[in-house]
Amino acid sequence: MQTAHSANEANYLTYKGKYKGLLGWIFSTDHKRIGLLYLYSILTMFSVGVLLGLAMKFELLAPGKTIMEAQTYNSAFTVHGVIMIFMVVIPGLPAVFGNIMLPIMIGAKDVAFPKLNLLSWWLYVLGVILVLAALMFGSGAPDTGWTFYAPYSFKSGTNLLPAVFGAFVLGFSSILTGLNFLVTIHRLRCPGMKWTKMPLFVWTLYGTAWIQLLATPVVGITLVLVALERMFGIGVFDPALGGDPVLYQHLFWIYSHPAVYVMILPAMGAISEIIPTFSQKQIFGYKAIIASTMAIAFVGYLVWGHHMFTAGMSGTAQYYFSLLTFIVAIPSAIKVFNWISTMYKGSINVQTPLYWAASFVFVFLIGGLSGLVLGALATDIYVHDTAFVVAHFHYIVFGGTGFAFFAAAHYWFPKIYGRMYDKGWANTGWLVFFIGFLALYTPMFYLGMMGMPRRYYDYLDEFHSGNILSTFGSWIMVTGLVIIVVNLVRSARKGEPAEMNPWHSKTLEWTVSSPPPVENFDELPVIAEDDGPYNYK
Amino acid sequence: MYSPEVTQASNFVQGVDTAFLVILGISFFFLIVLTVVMIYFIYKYNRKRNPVATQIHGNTTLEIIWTVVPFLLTMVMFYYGWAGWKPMQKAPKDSMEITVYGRMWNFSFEYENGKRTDTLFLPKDQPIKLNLVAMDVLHSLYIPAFRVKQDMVPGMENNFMWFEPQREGIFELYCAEYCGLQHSYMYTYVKVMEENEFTDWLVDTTQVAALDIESPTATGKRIMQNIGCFACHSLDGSKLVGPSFKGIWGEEHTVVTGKETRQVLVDEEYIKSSIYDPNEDVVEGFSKGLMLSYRGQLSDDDITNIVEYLKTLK
Amino acid sequence: MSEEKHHIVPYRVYIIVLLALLALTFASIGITSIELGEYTVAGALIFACIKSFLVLTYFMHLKYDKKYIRAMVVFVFVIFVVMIVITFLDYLYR
Amino acid sequence: MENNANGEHVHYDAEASKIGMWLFIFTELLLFGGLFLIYSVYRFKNPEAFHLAAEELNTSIGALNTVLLLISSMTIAMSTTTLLLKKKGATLGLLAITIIIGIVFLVNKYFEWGVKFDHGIWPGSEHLLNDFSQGEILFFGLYFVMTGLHALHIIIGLAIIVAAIIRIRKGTVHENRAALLENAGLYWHLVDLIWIFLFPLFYLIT
Ligand code: HEA
Ligand code: HEA
Ligand code: HEC
Ligand code: CUA
Ligand SMILES: [Cu+2]
Repeated sequence: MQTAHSANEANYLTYKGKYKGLLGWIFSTDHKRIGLLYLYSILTMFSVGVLLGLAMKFELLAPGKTIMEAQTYNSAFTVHGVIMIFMVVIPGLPAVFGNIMLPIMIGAKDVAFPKLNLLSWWLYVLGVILVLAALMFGSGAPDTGWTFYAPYSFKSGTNLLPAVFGAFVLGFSSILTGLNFLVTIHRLRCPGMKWTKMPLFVWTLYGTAWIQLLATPVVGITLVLVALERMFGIGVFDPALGGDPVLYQHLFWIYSHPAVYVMILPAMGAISEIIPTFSQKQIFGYKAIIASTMAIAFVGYLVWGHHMFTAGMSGTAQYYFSLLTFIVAIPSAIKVFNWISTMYKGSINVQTPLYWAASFVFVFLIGGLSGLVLGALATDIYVHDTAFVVAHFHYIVFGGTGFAFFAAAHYWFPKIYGRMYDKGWANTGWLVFFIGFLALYTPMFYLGMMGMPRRYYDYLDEFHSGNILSTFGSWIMVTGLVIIVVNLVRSARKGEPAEMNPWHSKTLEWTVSSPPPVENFDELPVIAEDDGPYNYK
Repeated sequence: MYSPEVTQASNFVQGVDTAFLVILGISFFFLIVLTVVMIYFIYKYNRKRNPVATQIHGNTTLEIIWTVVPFLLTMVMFYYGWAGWKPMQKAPKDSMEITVYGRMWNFSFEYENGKRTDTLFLPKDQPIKLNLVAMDVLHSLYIPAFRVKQDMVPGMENNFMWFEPQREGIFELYCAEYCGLQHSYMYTYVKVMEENEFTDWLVDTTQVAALDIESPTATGKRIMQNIGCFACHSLDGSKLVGPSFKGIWGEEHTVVTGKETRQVLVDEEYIKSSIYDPNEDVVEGFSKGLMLSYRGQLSDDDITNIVEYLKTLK
Repeated sequence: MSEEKHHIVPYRVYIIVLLALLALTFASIGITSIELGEYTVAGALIFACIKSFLVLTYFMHLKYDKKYIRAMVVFVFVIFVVMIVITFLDYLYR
Repeated sequence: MENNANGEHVHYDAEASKIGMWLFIFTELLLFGGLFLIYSVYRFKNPEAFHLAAEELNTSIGALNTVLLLISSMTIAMSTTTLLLKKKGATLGLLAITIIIGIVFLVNKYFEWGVKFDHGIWPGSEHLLNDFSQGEILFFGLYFVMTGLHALHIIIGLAIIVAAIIRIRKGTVHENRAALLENAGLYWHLVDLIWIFLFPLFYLIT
């Protein structure tokens, strides 16, 4: 894959093993190569998702039919949601940067079960193929929304089975990644790497892995039941046979709410690495951030019902879920405060990753605070299932996870490829992207407050102006994306060779050469008593 | 919707809007302060101005403060959210009850005296309780101006919502839960009238009388409009979710019964069975399970009228 | 790390546990055949819980394993119970 | 590990594979956990119907299967002890017994389901849909899904045990490298654990 590389000893990119060429990648059990496999496959799926997003926005440019039929639109947001959630942001940071960096950051040579790691990627690919098969063959792409709500998901005439099954396989892949990380963190920390010396990114991966492990099987079995319902009519969620559609929603959100923390926790971890590095300063409140990570992971299990305030739950349950939703917001607040305090009296080196990190904090604030509007009972009744929710989760999923992903990509890029990107283009890309983002999603808050329901193919004239702005925003943003990606791809091949530690960071991955050698460390590192991941002197 | 003309359209507007203001107020405060502080730090402690960082490990007092203060604030927000929502839970005893049927993809409203409409007509200043009945899949009844929304769940008992309209006018009513192909067309209007105007409308016998003298054809068409057949069946030959009604009478249709395919003649009996047991004979090229039985909603007389109307569609 | 020391559980322990499990099984069949009304469910579940406790501690060696594994198992069961309790906040008060 | 430069095997870490197995068991527990959640909700909503439907099930077969699984759990637990005491023959014998019991369990299950099918009860069958109440339909839906999934786990468990037997005979699993056998044991106990709850919930609460 990598051609010209001047490093004299073999690094993981140039190393030649039993297999040659492409096979040397797709059969490699090296965690770094697997990480890159994930990166490329996730980016491929991501572009499909983006194209669908753009198509939807184009359709909404004007009321009535613009470019597609209602059926196409309904399939578009379903497939867009499934791809973005199950194939992009859930595996995103853990499977890409977690895989590449986690073992190095804790001073290990690989993850605990390298073969299982490769299997996870293969399962990911299998899941992707199954979902794509649902699009191309049979009776049309699924049109149920990514939530597969019963009973419509039994009624829809579209090709749902492979999609549901694909989502199940993707869930399994995610479970195996989580399991692998947990064992790795428990067993393979290098000597002296106590729990309280682990980098925060590793801590967030640890919390994330628990969620993946314990929440995913619930949605797994739920999806299996939907499939069985469609095949045999077992009646479990079918109101005609006595089933309760609301119970389906409970089970779905028991997983899918914790899943949103699977998306955001590693993102927060990446930000917790970047801010101290570019401030050249000890992270503020290391233990508080760890505690908040674990608190989010745990309390996140208890609040799923806030997606169901209008679903017909009992008043008691609504009261309770709303209350806990507010509790889960507090650890996130703690993190934000600690990040900002870390910058206080730092020596801030303003580089591309810091732009991304700072804009992450900004969009995460908007996304998170709008989550509070949704968590309150009275206001959620009003804006539930409107464009407001769509704005909330794009701000936080894609503003949060997406921005953190780009922050991490620009931060670790020199380590991963051993080359530096063009900083000017990287900053330009960020700026265009950021402006586009604001223009794309801010109007949706307004539209939601005006009462425009989501998943609407067509809308009344009164919502026109907001939608025009939003569609323009999508075009600006995609321009930014193209700049960023082109810059990174070019730099990965032709950029200046990068130093070992260009940002003067203190975590272990910066103590190995760029790109890292095959075995990561010749000799396992030993962490001294007064050493630590953020010990800037 | 937040335009000044429609404020106070129902008794819940006040509570919901207060919650909005409180939460948005706190949110904007934090958003602005934190963003400004962050940008200021990046500027002030820039490497050029501050070449050496001062190492600070943390501060327990601060940690406690910024745990407790947001906690208290969230409880305030929770309180307002709760206060605006609480009254929605229980309908007053003297509410006027209206049954709402939601099906793919239209609403119909049935009043206590049996009158059925496809638009919701309401008297001002009178508590209204809507009993929600979903015929096929989930729908959600959403009237933004009244700040109310409730999912309509098939098979659920005691599925209701209530409110008291407090302003005359015409408001939008949407289906807010995704329900398939024409979800975005599943909307209608609410018309709020003065009490006596409404009573006149409700007992308006001229319409009922007109029904009797009018031809069954016209009656059939009205019934079909009110109950929403045209969401799925067109009159002009175009294929929607179901087959078009154009020229349907007396045609030979290919249907699938169980596993076998056979030809049927569209006659009175076939139409009746198509309405009562739509999934017995499924027209070739269409999916089973979309059209659901109207047994209990349409009487035999209604169907006779529908048939008369269908006969005229050449 | 390869020379972990195993706790070798004597056969006797296994046999006693099996006998206890069988006894509990028959006891629970016995107790549910009496009409206890609502308590039947509770009774049967209590027996099942005791049985699973035995299986976990002895057959699955939790008693002899490191503490944190035990903590994890407890944590998982707690999460599961909490999940059920919360769901019932809906169904009990509907 | 083919790609590791020094070509050395991953070092053997029994603790790691044990945690790995436990974590896997946790996901399995929650997989069934979801079903138990559904069961408890529907039972709560349809107490009479569940009561009635449970009478259709044959408590004796259920009890027999419980006893079988418990015994097999003991035999596989003992096989670790024998392995550590270096009694390879006894280990293989105990594992063989476990497998036989597992198969007998499946045969019983086969007949039990067969009887239901003969009575015209299977998911979506005419008889079930026309002559039973909604609660009973739910009961049987859950019954088939949960016992079916459990049977699937028995089959997987059997496969793991067979793998352990092969490895023991080849000598790659021995007293110093017992992880595979221990994990097979853990998995088999999980299957037992789930049955311990399935049995009272479906057969006893009548
Ligand atoms: C990365 C994913 C992610 C994250 C992290 C969150 C975080 C939060 N979400 Fe979001 N959410 C989604 C992804 C996410 N969400 C998705 C995908 C949906 C839609 C699913 C669908 O229907 O398709 C959704 C929907 C959703 C709903 C349902 C809306 C509806 O359908 O009606 C609700 C309701 O409560 C909600 C609330 C919250 C809250 C309170 C948080 C909190 O965790 C946020 C906490 C953060 C902050 C609060 C900001 C930082 C705090 C401060 C700066 C201090 C000041 C704060 C205080 C004073 C408290 N979200
Ligand atoms: C991660 C999640 C994610 C992302 C990135 C996006 C990206 C986009 N989304 Fe999103 N969207 C969802 C998740 C996401 N969406 C979900 C869950 C739904 C609900 C579906 C449902 O209702 O069932 C939804 C629904 C949804 C709708 C609403 C449909 C409706 O209710 O009617 C619309 C409308 O225009 C829309 C538009 C867009 C556009 C224009 C983009 C994009 O084109 C924007 C372009 C993006 C970029 C230029 C780059 C972003 C970069 C990153 C995210 C980092 C990359 C990370 C890795 C590679 C790991 N989306
Ligand atoms: C949700 C969509 C939907 C609604 C609403 C609906 N139908 Fe249908 N209808 C269908 C579909 C799909 C078919 C074809 C499959 C079948 O026969 O069941 C169909 C078939 C029919 C047929 C047979 C047509 C033929 O060409 O043989 C008749 C007659 C009919 N419907 C009448 C009605 C009447 C009258 C109403 C209103 C009272 C109505 N339908 C409402 C979806 C709908
Ligand atoms: Cu009905 Cu959406
Ligand atoms: Cu949530």
